[in-house]
Amino acid sequence: MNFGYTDEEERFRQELAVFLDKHLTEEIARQNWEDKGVGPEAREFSRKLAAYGFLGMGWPEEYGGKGLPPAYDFILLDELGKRWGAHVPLDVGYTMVGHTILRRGSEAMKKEFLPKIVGGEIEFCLGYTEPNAGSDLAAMMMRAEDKGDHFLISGQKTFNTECHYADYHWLAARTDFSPQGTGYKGVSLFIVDMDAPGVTVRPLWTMSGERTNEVYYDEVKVPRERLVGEKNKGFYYMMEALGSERNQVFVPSRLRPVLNMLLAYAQETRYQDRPLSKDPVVRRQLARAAVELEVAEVVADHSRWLEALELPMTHQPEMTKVMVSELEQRLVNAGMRILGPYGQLEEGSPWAPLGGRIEWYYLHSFMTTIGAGTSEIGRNVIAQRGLGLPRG
Amino acid sequence: MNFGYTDEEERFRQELAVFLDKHLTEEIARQNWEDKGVGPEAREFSRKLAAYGFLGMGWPEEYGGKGLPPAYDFILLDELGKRWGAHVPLDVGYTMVGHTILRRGSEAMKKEFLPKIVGGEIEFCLGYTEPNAGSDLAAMMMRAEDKGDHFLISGQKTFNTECHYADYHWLAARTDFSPQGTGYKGVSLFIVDMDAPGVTVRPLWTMSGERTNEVYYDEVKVPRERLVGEKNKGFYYMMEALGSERNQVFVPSRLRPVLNMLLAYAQETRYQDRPLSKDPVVRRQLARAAVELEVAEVVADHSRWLEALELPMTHQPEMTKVMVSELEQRLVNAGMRILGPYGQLEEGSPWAPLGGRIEWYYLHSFMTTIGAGTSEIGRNVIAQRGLGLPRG
Amino acid sequence: MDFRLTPEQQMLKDSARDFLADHCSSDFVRQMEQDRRGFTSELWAGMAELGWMGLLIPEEYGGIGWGLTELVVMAEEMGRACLPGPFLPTTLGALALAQAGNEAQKQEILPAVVSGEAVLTLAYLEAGCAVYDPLFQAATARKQDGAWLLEGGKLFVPDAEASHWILLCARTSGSLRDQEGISLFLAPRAARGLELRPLKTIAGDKQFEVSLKEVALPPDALVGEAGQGWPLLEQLLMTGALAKCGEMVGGAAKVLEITADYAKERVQFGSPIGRFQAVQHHCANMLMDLESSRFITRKAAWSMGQERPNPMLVAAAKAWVSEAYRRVVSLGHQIGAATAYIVEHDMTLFSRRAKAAELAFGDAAYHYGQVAQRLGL
Amino acid sequence: MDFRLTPEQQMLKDSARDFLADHCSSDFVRQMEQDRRGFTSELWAGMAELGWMGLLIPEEYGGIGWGLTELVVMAEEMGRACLPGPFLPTTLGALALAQAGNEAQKQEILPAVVSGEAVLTLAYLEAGCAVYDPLFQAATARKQDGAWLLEGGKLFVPDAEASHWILLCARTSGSLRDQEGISLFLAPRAARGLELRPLKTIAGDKQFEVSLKEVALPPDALVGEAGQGWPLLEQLLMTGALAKCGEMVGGAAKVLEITADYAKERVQFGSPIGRFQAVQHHCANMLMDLESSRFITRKAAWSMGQERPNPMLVAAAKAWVSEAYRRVVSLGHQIGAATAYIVEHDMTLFSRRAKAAELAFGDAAYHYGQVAQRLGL
Repeated sequence: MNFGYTDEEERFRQELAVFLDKHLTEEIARQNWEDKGVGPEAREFSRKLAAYGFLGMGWPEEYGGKGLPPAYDFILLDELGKRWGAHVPLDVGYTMVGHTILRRGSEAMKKEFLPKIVGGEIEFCLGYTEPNAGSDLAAMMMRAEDKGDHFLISGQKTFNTECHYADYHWLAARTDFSPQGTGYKGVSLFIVDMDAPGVTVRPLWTMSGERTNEVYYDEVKVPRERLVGEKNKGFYYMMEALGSERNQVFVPSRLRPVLNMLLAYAQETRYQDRPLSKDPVVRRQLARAAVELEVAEVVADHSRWLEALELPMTHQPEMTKVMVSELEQRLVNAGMRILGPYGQLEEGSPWAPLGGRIEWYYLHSFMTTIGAGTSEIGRNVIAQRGLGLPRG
Repeated sequence: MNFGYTDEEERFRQELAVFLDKHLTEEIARQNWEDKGVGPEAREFSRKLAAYGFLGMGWPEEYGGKGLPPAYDFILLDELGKRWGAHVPLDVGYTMVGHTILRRGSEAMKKEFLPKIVGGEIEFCLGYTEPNAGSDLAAMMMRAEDKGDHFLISGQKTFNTECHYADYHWLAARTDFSPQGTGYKGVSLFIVDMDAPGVTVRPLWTMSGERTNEVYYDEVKVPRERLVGEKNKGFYYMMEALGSERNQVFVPSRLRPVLNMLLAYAQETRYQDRPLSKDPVVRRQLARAAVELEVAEVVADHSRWLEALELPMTHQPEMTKVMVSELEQRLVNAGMRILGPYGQLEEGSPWAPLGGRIEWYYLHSFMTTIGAGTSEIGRNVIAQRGLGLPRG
Repeated sequence: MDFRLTPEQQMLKDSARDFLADHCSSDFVRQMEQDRRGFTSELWAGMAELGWMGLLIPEEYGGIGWGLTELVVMAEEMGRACLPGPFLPTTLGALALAQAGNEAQKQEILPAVVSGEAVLTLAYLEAGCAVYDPLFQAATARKQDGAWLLEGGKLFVPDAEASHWILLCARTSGSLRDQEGISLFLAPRAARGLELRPLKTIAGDKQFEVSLKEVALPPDALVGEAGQGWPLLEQLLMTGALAKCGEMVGGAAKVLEITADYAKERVQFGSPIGRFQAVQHHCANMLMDLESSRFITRKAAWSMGQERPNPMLVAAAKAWVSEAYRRVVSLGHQIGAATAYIVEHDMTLFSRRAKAAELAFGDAAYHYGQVAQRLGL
Repeated sequence: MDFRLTPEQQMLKDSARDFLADHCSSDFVRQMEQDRRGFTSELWAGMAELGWMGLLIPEEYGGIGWGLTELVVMAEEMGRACLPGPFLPTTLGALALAQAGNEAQKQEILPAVVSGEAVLTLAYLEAGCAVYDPLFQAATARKQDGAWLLEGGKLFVPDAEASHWILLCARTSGSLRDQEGISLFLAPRAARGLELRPLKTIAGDKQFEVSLKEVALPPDALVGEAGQGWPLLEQLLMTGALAKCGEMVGGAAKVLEITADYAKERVQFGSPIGRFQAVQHHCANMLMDLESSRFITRKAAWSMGQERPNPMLVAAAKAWVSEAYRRVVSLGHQIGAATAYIVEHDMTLFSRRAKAAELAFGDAAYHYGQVAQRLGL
């Protein structure tokens, strides 16, 4: 049993820390953190991350990586998270899509995309959710007709979050319209240029100010080479990638700066001649949050470790997802309680405490137990895969 | 809008309070409170309650009651509850069965049973649950064969709680064995003498020391006159009675003495030179419990008021049930937290605080969200009846 | 015991619902968040026409002279519609004058409130205090040359800019957090030395910081007796807390309607999601929170009108409803999922206001503290 | 990072499970609750034969000299089987001697512990203290005529009657709750003036009140230096807390097994109840609590063996696992319903022990306090 890092890993972490403290500005962090849209600064930062050798540690050398264990990529995510960097700047490609290309893409596809992903140069956006296919993704209706050398795609996606700045759409669409092709069968995955004729992106703004999108396809021609893997196997690829995606996206360390901010606030803010940190109720709230964060970290570590060793993952990434997302809500609620009436003040307001970040996080936190799958579906998965309870 | 009591009701309450302070000893209260079994003292107390005119206020005069509104019976339950009296001593007859006899029984049955119920002389026990019919009561298998002037009944009941001291079993059994008689159809209700030949009662002891029972029927002959209402309508009668039963059994005032005990403990117990009641965490816990109790009381009052005015009750009694039972768990958990290491000491142990009652209540509280229907089924009912959500 | 509204209360409620359906759509509410003043003169005039601002004002000054029960019933409708604007601050200001103002103040201002001409607000919290604590009164008022000179600042003052008069709390004696020595003053918004700075808030409501630099007020600006303002302030804050509870109940009712409708309509996995047990249980929890909130709020309001009022019920209601409403909006978002998280969706109006209402007139922490105190702890 | 047990640890765990399956059935556990001593010599001898009591004892005194990681792995098995008897008190007593005892104490007692001849316990809590607080040491020890005279009382002392030796905490200087001045003494259970009174507890375990009336101990009864016992006591309590966490993890694992099996078998409404979403969600919550408890416990134990140990993890583990296990047994009862609430059902063994374990070595409240302190609050 060993819950620590190797000396090499620790060295990597320290070098990375020095780099990030210098180059990861608040502006860049916030472009990711608030999903406001990655701008030129973050793209620049992304290329620098790669140039300094901090990207691609866990990727095969032939596609621009270093062929090391995945632990390094997790360290990268942790260190970014501790500094308000929600993830690597171009994260859909790096933490999600890229792995499926590596597993399932043709050699040509790998050669075309992986080096740019590993080099922090291109970004993807996920094209899964549709108006009538949310929790029930297998109900998707987007049509991709096989025309031989290309597919002709029409339909609508929604809540596709990075599409206004991504270079490519990682699109799931139905390619089998026969009675056998219903549900999770008959779905294929495509890589679509975001500027392909017929693709329209319309903004949707969330309560906490993030932008997400509706994406419309009107007879979009997608070359056959952009079909990922085999036709009609797309849903399997999506599911196969899910565990790893959870591991990479639900990173407990992202909550460290929130906790630290609140700890400092409680120590520095006085009421009735003593710091709030001496109020037993405040102490209890912060201690509980700290404990939950420790717990979430070791739970996430376990799931990542399974992934790194290519051991079977069943319910573990889902457990990480549910726990981290719900912890975020509890932590932010504790924060709002500690801030009292000041909690309602937004960034930019006189008297807004902690730069209004807790207020923003509060609004944001309604989404954490919904996005990328609800806690309800998550618990079904945990019970069914983790304990063998019968499917409903 | 009026949340108070009339002058007459208040006068009744005060007279009752004087009576109870004098006659409701701890011994009697505990026979009910802990379901240890009603003994001669409680039966004596029951008769006295009737003799002094505190029983039967809400019952028709022709059957020994006073023909007043049901509010008086609720006041009786509240005042008993405040004094650790879980309910009237012979409560299954008085608060549950009696009302169905009044609604559905034959005139002969009413004349035979109601005056004795109202007079606090006889007790019933419920015979619903079977080993394979718990939450799913309609799955019951107990067979009652119609032999013309009598029914011949065989089968097994379980968790029938008052059967070791009740005079009569209020038995639900299947009387239609045809394909049409499955589920909730084809069930009838009977009144069975507990000493009828062929009835065997075996004890089951619970974790908190209450006794409940398995009851076996081996070709028990039950006269046709003891069939309640119409044959095969029993399940409807059971359901029809459910709201009122919830109103009478889930009485928030029973938690008042628990809260008061904890308030006194926190005020009298010192740590680091100040009473526990000055610890902000303890204050919060107790204040929250007090608030929840106020809330539960007004929720229960609403449901009782609907019953009293014979307005339609849909989800309200279920809401009372779920809220009161879960409040009990939270209150007792708060109590255990306040008692710290002393909470584990049982009645009779050196150093057991508050007579060990919190420890007992803690063990007991595991049952409150199960007994008489689980919180899970309860929430289904609330969502379906209260909001019209579709049945699962 | 009778849980029903009286016919008069029911009529009041029905007419409020009708009026707000016509004049306070959710688009209007969204628009008003962007508006500097936060409400329109048309809306305000319409409310005045229906007599709303006179609800608690005695008949002799043109009001209806009703009580807290009616206030919370009305507030439910306002919360349901997310009504913007200074109804509650004005009502509290008017209540202060009606209770403790001198005859001239009453004569001048109360009829103007009823007619919709005068907008009032109440300024009592301060920036120096890290938690909600109305006893924390550091702003001072001292007599000089026959006038009152006020110095200090106030925070979280609703609708200050739209107000014609501000009821200012200031200390005329005693130390910080003493009940003794708190006084209320009626100041024209345009008084010299009184400056406003707008705050940006989660609910998009119009709250302000008010700074007081040698604000000179005439002797008769004092409302009630000098130094004896605490009982009045306490009563105003209980009234405010009850009204907020009412608003939250109305909001919760609407959120549950939106949510239950969605659960019945939204199909996933071949079935309305309202058939899934997890969704049913969420909805059941919402219904329990809603109805319990409504009952405890109404009971607390009713109690305050009785011979022997029970102020603990007010604290209990504010503590309970503040937390219950937060749970309701959380579950509403959970069931409404991504769709309900988009700014155009009405859920986002309610969930942001739920936080504001939770904090107004004391959050749950404050009111649990009040309950503990009243329990003798 | 490696979450796997080493082959040695796995072997230890497997053999413990086998042994306990054979020698510690739930019927036996129920029987031992009624037994005055609470365990049998046969069981104890069997455990000694497997070397359990020597787990933390250095090899030079006959032990295995393993660490906390192995202790928590073993404790999981013990918790799973609800193993009664003085394993943990004996282990902690032996650890105290191994760490701070003089050579004679070690030589005399440690090998006897390993062989199963000596049973030890630790007495440190006191009746005068309303909450769990190991700093509260009012019992005194003073030197008189070359001997130590102990006076006072101890509470919640496990297995005192079955013990041959009791490690007594007493104050040799300083004031109540000072770290300075706490000393540990090794007293024979039969010492004159040392009296026991059994407590009745929720778990049916064997806890005692120990009263000390002029208990005279020889000078070399002191364990470690006079007045410097706190760091040792703190270490023992962290070890105890970790072992309890391990027990709770094992108990939770068994409770979840029982519950999931039941959910798969029990049919209501024509379907195994494990198909209902509410039951699935309860089970998912149990699994999350179980696995998170296991990981944080093992990590905390591992950390304490590292060059730079992180004691906050121990407090975090005890706080988390204490509450998580309570949630697990509550859900176990909720799903097991009436059937699981009958004394013959094994659930009742676990739910009663969950409370005892939650309270042992500090409840969640205490450990949250520890965490807050270590966070610098």
